[in-house]
Order: sequence, then C-alpha cells, then structure tokens
Amino acid sequence: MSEEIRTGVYTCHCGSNIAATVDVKAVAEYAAKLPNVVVSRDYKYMCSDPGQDLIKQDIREHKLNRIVVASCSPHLHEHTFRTALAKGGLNEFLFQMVNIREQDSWVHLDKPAATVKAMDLVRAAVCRVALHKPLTKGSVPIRADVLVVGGGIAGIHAALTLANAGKKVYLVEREPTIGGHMAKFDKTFPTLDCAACILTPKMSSVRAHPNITLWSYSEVTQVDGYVGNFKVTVTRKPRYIMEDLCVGCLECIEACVYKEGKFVDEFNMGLSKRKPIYIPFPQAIPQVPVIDPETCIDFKTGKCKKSCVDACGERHAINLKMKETTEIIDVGTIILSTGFQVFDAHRSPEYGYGVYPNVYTALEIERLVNASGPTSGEVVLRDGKRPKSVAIIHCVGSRDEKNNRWCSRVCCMYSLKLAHLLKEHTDAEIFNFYIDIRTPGKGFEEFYQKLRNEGVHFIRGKVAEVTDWAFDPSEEGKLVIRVEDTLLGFARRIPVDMVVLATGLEPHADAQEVRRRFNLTCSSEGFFLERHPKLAPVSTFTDGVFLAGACQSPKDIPDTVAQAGAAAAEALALIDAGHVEIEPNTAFVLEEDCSGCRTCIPMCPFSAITFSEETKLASINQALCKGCGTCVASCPSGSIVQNLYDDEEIFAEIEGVLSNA
Amino acid sequence: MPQDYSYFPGCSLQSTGVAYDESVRALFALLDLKLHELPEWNCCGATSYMSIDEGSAFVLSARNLSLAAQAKHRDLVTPCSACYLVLKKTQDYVEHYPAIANKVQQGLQAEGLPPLNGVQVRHPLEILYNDVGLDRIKHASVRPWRGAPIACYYGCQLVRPYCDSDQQQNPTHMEEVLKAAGIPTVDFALKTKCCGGSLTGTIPAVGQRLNYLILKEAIRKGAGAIVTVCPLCQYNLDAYQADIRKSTGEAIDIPVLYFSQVLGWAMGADAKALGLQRSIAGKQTIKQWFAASEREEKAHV
Amino acid sequence: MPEAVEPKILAIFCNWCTYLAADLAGTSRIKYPANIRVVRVMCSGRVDPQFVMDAFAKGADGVLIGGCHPGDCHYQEGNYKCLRRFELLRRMVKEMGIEDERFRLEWISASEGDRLRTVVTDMVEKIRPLGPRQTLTEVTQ
Amino acid sequence: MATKLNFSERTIKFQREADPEWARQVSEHPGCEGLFSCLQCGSCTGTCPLSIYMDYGPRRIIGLAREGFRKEVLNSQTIWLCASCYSCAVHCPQQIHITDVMYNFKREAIRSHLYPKRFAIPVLAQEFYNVVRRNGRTSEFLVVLRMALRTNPLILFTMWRTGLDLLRTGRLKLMSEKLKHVPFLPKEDA
Repeated sequence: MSEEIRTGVYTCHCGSNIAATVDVKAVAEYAAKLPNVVVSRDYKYMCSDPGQDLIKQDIREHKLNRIVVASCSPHLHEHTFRTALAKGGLNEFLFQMVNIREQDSWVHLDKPAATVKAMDLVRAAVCRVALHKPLTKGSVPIRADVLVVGGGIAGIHAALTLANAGKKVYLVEREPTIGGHMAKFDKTFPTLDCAACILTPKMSSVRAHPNITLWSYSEVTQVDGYVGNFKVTVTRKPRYIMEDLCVGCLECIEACVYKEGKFVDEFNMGLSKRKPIYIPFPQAIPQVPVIDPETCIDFKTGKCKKSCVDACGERHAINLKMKETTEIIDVGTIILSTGFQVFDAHRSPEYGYGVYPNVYTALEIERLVNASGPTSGEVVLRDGKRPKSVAIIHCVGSRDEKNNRWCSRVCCMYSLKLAHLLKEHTDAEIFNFYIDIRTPGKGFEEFYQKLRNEGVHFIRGKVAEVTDWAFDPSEEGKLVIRVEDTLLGFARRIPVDMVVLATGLEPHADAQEVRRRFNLTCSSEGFFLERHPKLAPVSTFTDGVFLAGACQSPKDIPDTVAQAGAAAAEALALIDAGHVEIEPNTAFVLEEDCSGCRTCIPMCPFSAITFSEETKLASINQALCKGCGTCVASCPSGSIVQNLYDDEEIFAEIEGVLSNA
Repeated sequence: MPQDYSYFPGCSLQSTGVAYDESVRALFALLDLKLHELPEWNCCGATSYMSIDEGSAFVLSARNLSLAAQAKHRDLVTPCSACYLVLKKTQDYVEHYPAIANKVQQGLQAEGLPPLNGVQVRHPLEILYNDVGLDRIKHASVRPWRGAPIACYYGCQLVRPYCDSDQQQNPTHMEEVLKAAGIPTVDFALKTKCCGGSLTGTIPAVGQRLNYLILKEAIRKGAGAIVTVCPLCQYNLDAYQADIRKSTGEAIDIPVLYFSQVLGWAMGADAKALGLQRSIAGKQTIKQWFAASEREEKAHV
Repeated sequence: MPEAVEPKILAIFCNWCTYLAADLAGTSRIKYPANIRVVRVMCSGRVDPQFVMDAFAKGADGVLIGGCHPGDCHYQEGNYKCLRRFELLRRMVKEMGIEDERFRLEWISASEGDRLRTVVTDMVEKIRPLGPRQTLTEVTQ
Repeated sequence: MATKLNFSERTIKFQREADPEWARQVSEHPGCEGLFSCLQCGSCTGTCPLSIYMDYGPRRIIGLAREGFRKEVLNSQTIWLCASCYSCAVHCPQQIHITDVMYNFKREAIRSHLYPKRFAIPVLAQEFYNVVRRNGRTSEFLVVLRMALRTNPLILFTMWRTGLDLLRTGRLKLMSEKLKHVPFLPKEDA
C-alpha cells in the first residue's frame, strides 16, 4: 500500500461527563504520539457543530485520511461523525469510534485507571483505523405496505394514519374485535369524554378504509426477512362465520339454542354471561359474531339442532367446518402495538380479591359504570345493592418488589376518574388510598383538584389489608380497610361496601415469544425495548420495526395515540425515501483462496451462501447477507472477508488494546 | 415403610406446650412416621435471644442444625413456630451473609461439629400436607367429628417470612388437612394475626387485648374451638381467658387446641395421649366432645 | 512482593445484546472495575477462535465473550455457533495451561446492565488472585 | 373537658441533631439493607397489630432512622413493642426486613442502656438470654420469675391464677433442664 496514513484523533470531554473521570488532555497528548497520528485534539463537545467542523477543517488542512473520535457509544453518534467525514470529503468508513463514556467514564470511579483504559482503547482504534478501506453503503428498496400488529387504540391510530397517507395496511388483531382495552372504558380522563364516542368512529373508519385489510381473530406466527422486505405469516383462527357473507344482523345469536347467556363474558370481565355464539360488544368491528367451540353444543356433542345456521338461512354465512387458515404477506415495515395485560389481583391476596365478592378490579368497575355494560351503567354490588361507601386502593401490583416494581402510570388518573364516576352514579363516600398521587399530564392536576372539591377522601397510605373482620357492630357486614393514614400519623379502620383495586399494567404473558418472533429486545420488566429512550422512542434495534402504545411501557391514551402517530411517521419516512441504506458490513468470498469445503454454507442463517458445482467455490449473495460474520469465523482457509469487521482489523484492535506503549 | 425424621421439640414443648409434644408424637406414630429427638438439643436462639446478641443466637441455632446434619435423617421437624422461624432464618442469613456464615462456622468448629449442610427444617403441618397427603389423612380418619366447626389459627412465625409451602398471606393447609379428616372449619380473617407473643407477660393489657380480639372474632364467625400450630399462640389464647372475662365482662370460654390434637383424635388416639386434659379454657366443651364420646366408644367395645 | 499488576481482560461483545448492556450499565451509572477493554463485533458468531488465541498470546489476562441469550440472537443462531466453538476452545485453552477462570462466555442481554457488572466484577475478582498470566512461551517451556 | 394547652415544647428538628453517618451504618447491617429504599407507604404500620400502642410505628421509625435521628429511634417505645410477627416485612412493597431492623435497634438500645429502668420487655429478653446462657435451654417459669423480680414483683400476684391453672394441668415446669454441656455461649450475663 503506497498511501500514507494520516490519522486525526479527537477526544471529547462531553462537558464533564467524560472529563470528570478521564483525564481527557492526557489522552489527547498520548494519542498525538501514536503512529500515523497527525492531529490529536480534545474538545468540549465533539458532536456539536463546532466539534464536527473541527474534523472537517482538519481533513482539509492536514490532509487527514483516517479519523478516530473518542467520545460516547457508537450507537449514539457514529452516524453523526460519519456524516461529518463525508462532508469533509472523506469516505465515511475511514472512521473508528471509541466509547469512553458509557463504557468508561460512567462506569468507573478510579480516574487513573479510567484514563489508562481510554488510552488503551484509543490506541486500539488508531491501529485498527489504519486498515480501514473506503466502502459504499448498500441500499435496499422499501415495500410500501405496512403491517400493524394489535388493534387497540395504538394500532387503530397508526393504521389509519398510514392508510390516509395512501399506504396499504394490514391490521392484525388477536381478539374477535378491534378496540382493545379502550373499548371497555366508560369515560376517559381527565376530560371525561366518552370512550366509545371517540373510539368507535375510528373503529368504523378502519373497517371502511379501502387501504386497510383487517384480520381480526388472527395472529402473526412467523416473520422472515428484513427491513423493506418482511415476509409475514398470519394465522387466522376459525370464527366459524364467514366475514364476507355475514351481514351483521346478529339473528344467529338470537336463535342460539341457549336462550340466555351461560358462559363467562370476557368483554364484561365476567360480570355477565354470553352465549357460545356471540359478538363481544354491540359496536364490535368487524360486525361478525364468533362461535366459541369450547362451549358450543355442536362442537362438544355434535348433537345440536343448529338453529343458528337456520337463522342465517340464505346467507350461508355460518360454516361450522371452518378451518384455521394462513396468509403470507410481504410488507416493508412493521408497527407493533400489542398493548398490555392487567395485573392479576389474586397475586395480592391481602386485598381479598376472589375471596370477598365485593372486591372488584378497576376494569370490572369500568364495565359496571358503562351504560352499555352488564348493568346498563347502574352501579350495584353482586348482591344487587347500591354501595354507600367505596374504597379505591391504588398501586395494586405496581411499585411493589413482590410483584411489579414499576409505576403503571395510568392508575392514579383512572382511579380519580372512577372515583368521580362512582360518586356521580351512587353518591357514595369515596376513599382513595394512595402512596403518591401522580398527575403530571395536561389537565390532570386540575382534575385532581376537582375531585378534592367533590368531597372525595384522599388518604395517603398503602392499605395493609381488606377483611370482613368486624371489630364492632358498625363494621358488621362490611369490608374493612386497615391502613395507616401516613399524613395524620395513625392507623385507621374504614368499613366500606365496595373495594376497587387499581391494578397495574404489565407486559402480556407471551411478550417474550412475540419479542423473539419480531427479533426485538425487552427491557428488564418485559416491555419491548425502544432503540433509544429519548432520541428513538418508537424505533427498535430491528430496522423497520416500530413500537406504539403500552407494549413499550405503560401509557395513557393521549401518549399512546401520539406514539402511534410517531410510529406511523417513522414508517412513512422509510417508505417515502423508497429505500434504506444499510451498513456495508457484508461478507464476501475471496475466490482464489476458497477450497470449496462448504463449511460456511450451513453456518448462514439467511441462506445467503451458495456453492457452485461448476466452479466448486462458495459465493455470498450480497443482498441476502446481513453481516453477522459467523461464516467468516468458520472458514478454515480464511477466504471469507467481512467489510468493517475484517480479521486483520480486529487483530489490529486486539493488538492495540493489549500492547502496552 | 415408616419414614424417619429428626425431631426438635424446643423448650416450650417441655412445659406450657407439653400437650403439643404429646399429640404430635401420638399423631406421627398413628401415621407410621418416626420422630428421633435430637440428642442434647439447645434453645433455638429465639426472639428474645435475638434481641440481645444476634451473632451468638445464630451460632446457638446452627448447633441444632448441625446436630441434625449428623443425625442423617433427611429432615428436621419442629412443631414450635418460633423455633421453625429461627432455624430457617439462621439458614437464610448463613446463606446470604458471609460474615455470619464465618462466625457460625467458627462456632461449630470449636465444638467439633460438622458444618451446616442442606438440612430441611419442616413443620409437622407441612409434613402432613406434603408427605402424608390429604388422601391418606382422609383414610386414616376413623372418628366422625361431633364438635362445632373450627377456626384455624396460624399465627405469625410459621407462615412469615420463611414459609415456602403455603401462601404467606392466606395460608390454607390447616383448613385442607382438617377438611380431609372430616372436621369443618370457618372462614377466619384473623388467622395470621399476631397473638401478642411474650407481650402477655410483659405488658398484659396489650397482649391480652390481642388475644381477646382473636377469640372474639372466632366466636363471631361461629367457631366452637380455635386450632393452632404454635405453643405460644395456644398458651396465650388458652391461659388468659379467665383474665379476659374479668376485664371485658364478656362470657368468653372457647377451647384452644393444637391441630395435632384434633387430627390425632380423628385418627383414633385417646384423649389422654393427646394431652386434651391439659387445656385450661373450654374444659366443658372439650369434655363433651372428646372424653364423652371416648367413653361411649369404650362402652360399645 | 512486587506491586500487584491489575489484570487486563479483553472482552469481545456482540453489537446487539452485550455491547448494549455495557452501554446501559453506563447510562445507569453502574460501577464495575476498569479492567476490561471491549472490542465490538456484530455477533458472537463472528468470534474467530484465533481472536482468543491471539489475545492470550499478546498478554491478555482474561478473555470474555458476551452474546445474546440462547434464542435471542439478532441473527437467529450465531450465539449457538459461538457456544460450540467456545466448548472446543475452552479445552484447548486449558491444555495450554491457562486457568479456566481466565476464559468465559456469558449471555448478557441488552437490558442486563446489572448482570454485566456482576460478570465483570466476578471475573476480575477470580483472576486477580491468579496473578499475571504466564506468557505462552513460559508455558511451553 | 377543657383542653390543656402546652407551649413549652417545640417540635422543630435541627439538622445538627441528625446523624446521617449512623443511618449509613445501620443500613450496612445484615438485614437492614433496604433502609433507604422505603417509600413511606405505611403498609407496615397499617398491618402491625401493635402499631396502635406505639409512639411512632414502624414507618416513622424507618423514616427517622434513615434521616439519622438516632436518639428518637433508640428511645422510642415502638422498637420494644415489636412482637416480631413479621407482618410488616411480608407486606413491605420494598421488601425491607423491618422486623430485623427492629431487632437491630433493640440490640443497640440495650447495649447503650437506652430504655426505661424496670421496663419489662428488655428485661425479659435479658433474662431469657441469661437462662439460656447458663442452661442451654430456656425455662418459661424461671425467665418470667426473674423478670418479675427485676421489674415489678407485684405483677406475680396478678399471675397466680394462670400459674395455678398451668400447675394443675401439668404445664408448669418448676425445675429447669440443663444440658450436660452448655455449648459456646458468652461468659457474661446481659
């Protein structure tokens, strides 16, 4: 190689983030003495415009042809500095980044040791970068079609946004209807607008939109491919009613041999009964009933007169022989909006859920106060009586090391909302028991103030127990709350008729399976992990897959909708660009060295390597290669080379780290 | 085949809780379970000891565990809730705190005792539930129950904080075992409330108040007797009823028995072997339920 | 006794899990000993046995490979490939007279910043008492 | 009934009265690690059957301790009333071993002689300790007798009925058992 290597090294202070623990000046002085280094500077903020200008200027003035920046994680600013190189007229891959913040200054306390570490890493980068070659980014076209997984408010909003932008959207929902948790709510906080009034029109738009294909009662079972070109398998469970033939008259339900509902109605949280053939709620989308084979007599015994089929008559929409089907679709991007599940109150036995009938979960109360709920909005206990006093216990299953340690974020506000609604419906005395009231949203604090003025009690203390232990006649027949009123400083016993548990939000039981299917990561509590908590909150580490709503972390409706819009916008940005740039880190075979042993072929998870019977050589399809480098490590003759992670580059880095200068 | 266990009665079972010792031995014999009392066992290191000198309390407790490890029966049975807790706590702390493990290790070494290794500390109730099983209990229960339904009272230290077999906040094993033996129970919200422990002796007004609340709620729930798993609970609830009658003016007189007494009874042991004559409260009721029907049975034979 | 030299551990972390865990440890300000130097590869499947041999040859006191948990590989199964190579390599490393403690493969996911600390701290604590590693030439002599 | 007004006591606390270093030391003791993670939610005091007799209750004791108010903690009545039922520890959402924290304070108070003279609870603990130290086992009779003699001998008169009942049912053992060899125990009484 005739080219003279001229390296510039830039060490960042990051304000005091790095400089407090690493002697930045010493690192820069040290770097100046390393081989090939022509310029070595330190600067307060390398990622700022002046910082980047420094690089551009030096490339011109000092004819630099290699750049090393020692600052933060490449996951944060590698792109920034590569762009600076390009603008300075240098190939952007003649660059190496050194992570002396996340992996050095922030994790060590010993300043001399952290400084030595930074020097070692800079030396390694200087050694490595000398071997870098100019590369060109690859590019793959992006399919315009989008898959949205989960038809709650997040999925609905994302799907509509994309469809309105003219993109074809597949919306896949696991339940028989879209609408998610929001469809079960009565009112929404803090404005108290009716959940159905704002949700159902959007649900209808989904059904009517020419650009949306809605597959309810379906699940994504396999995802192959990569950004721009995913191949997705959707399994459609049989609902035993043909969606294209059904007109939604619901006469079949009327005609069922069960004259009354007999089975737990999941939508009403078990507070009412449904038939084996049912529609979850009157405004369900699609307006198509579903038959539950677990309870339908015909499925269980084969001996039903099938009055539902008769009722359907000429329309022939009921098909009891329907089988599970699969659809395979090609999409360019995916939005995951799979939502959350509610904490199971049985896991906090001190509150007597499942033991005392008048202990309810918040979601049960949502149905109870709902005009279209099991009691048509009349709030009555299980024995039909109207409660005169209600306790609402906050943080059930949240902020608790025994269950879920996180704050579920919406419970304070929905508890206030339920307190208001219960007061409105029953005029009962309402007691809220809280650890901290968290009302940091628009109009939230004002709502809290309104509730205080309505005479709702707020008692600061985590309830110790709910029992039917009657201390004296005033407590006879009641549920008794025992709690320390931490602000007044004494224990209290408060007898009530009804207890509402403000259960928290947690990841779905199968979140880990779903995560694997979409090649995502979960954060420690099990919600899907975003690419960056601040700068890329809806992106994931899998390009082309975006997150919306509570599958990422607990959030309320406004935040969910905002995030759904953001996810849709991210997808649109990719689609409108028409293509996505990819790292040129693919592997290729040096034909002159390949012995044709075929060791590499089974190594590739993407079947990118083929063996030519003619030439007896392996070759790698550059479009299929994802750059993992597994084949490179397996090649016995060393004839596979990986761009950006070539053997000699890595050896240089190892040597650089270990050689004590 | 008989099953063998090491047995740690603890100090209470030699005096105020002697009926517990008698009935556990009788019950285990009926079920073909062998108890081998640890030779030269010492105080478990209980609550009060823990308040003075934590370090030597752990060593004291560990000596018993080490003796059990030597005895080579797989499990160490202790009926006293406090002993159960302290022994388990010792294992927990030895596992989690190297400094305590060291101190315990040194103490044992000085005594020429082997180190702690994997002895399981178990309570007779849990053995009945897990090792014997509800089916066998059902089959072994030969006497029909003629008494009133029972309030199962677990107290604190058996279920908290080291119980790994039953649910800590709502244990149900006692109810299930009694039910299998054909003995009815009532729902009892206070089943894991504290009996006051040694406060009955140190601050009688406070201790007895706690006893009173438990007794009263059991009666309100229609229980004819309270059944316990702990010698101190039994003592507190049993021995102060006369004082409580005097201070509250309420006619409280309810038998407080050990679960091993009622189960032993259901399985055919005689009243004396179970120490039923050692109860202080509810003597009349006990006579009616047990002694009378035992006489009946004898007359039949 | 000469002053103890701090052991230097070469770590090779995959881009998607363990490297991110190390970043997370940073953003969470989790503290661990400054003995490790991380080399980033896209996948633990990229780890060529020669990297490990080379590191030991050039004086590393320990080598730590970090990848995604089984089933979680960003490239589907690169970590399994790595595991198989590791098992073989471990025996070779042992043959060469290098103590077991000096060579580790750990699965650390992107959310396990805390686990990263535990692994690194534990490895440093186990290697430190072994003293500086003999060079390969010393071993072969 | 007329309320008696009292203007002689001020409730303000000055930071110079707090000892944060003590709080840190407490939190390093085995079992007391969770001290600083307390949410002050009150589930401990809420579930404590004895909190209604306490001056602070467990929540405030934890709060006082982590702010370093050593004197208040060690002089409190709360730590003595803890009957170690572990209800607080099981309920605590932060899984703080509150009972063990209480033990820690009891020990420190006894070591520092910070409890009312003739106060039965610490005396009982000491006598229990002394009997076990000598005999290897405890004897309820002996412990209670010695406690009564050291605190308030008159209390024995209120105990006669219970004592008699126990004697009658064969549950009072007057002679205490003594191990042949009393193992590794401290040489001195508490």
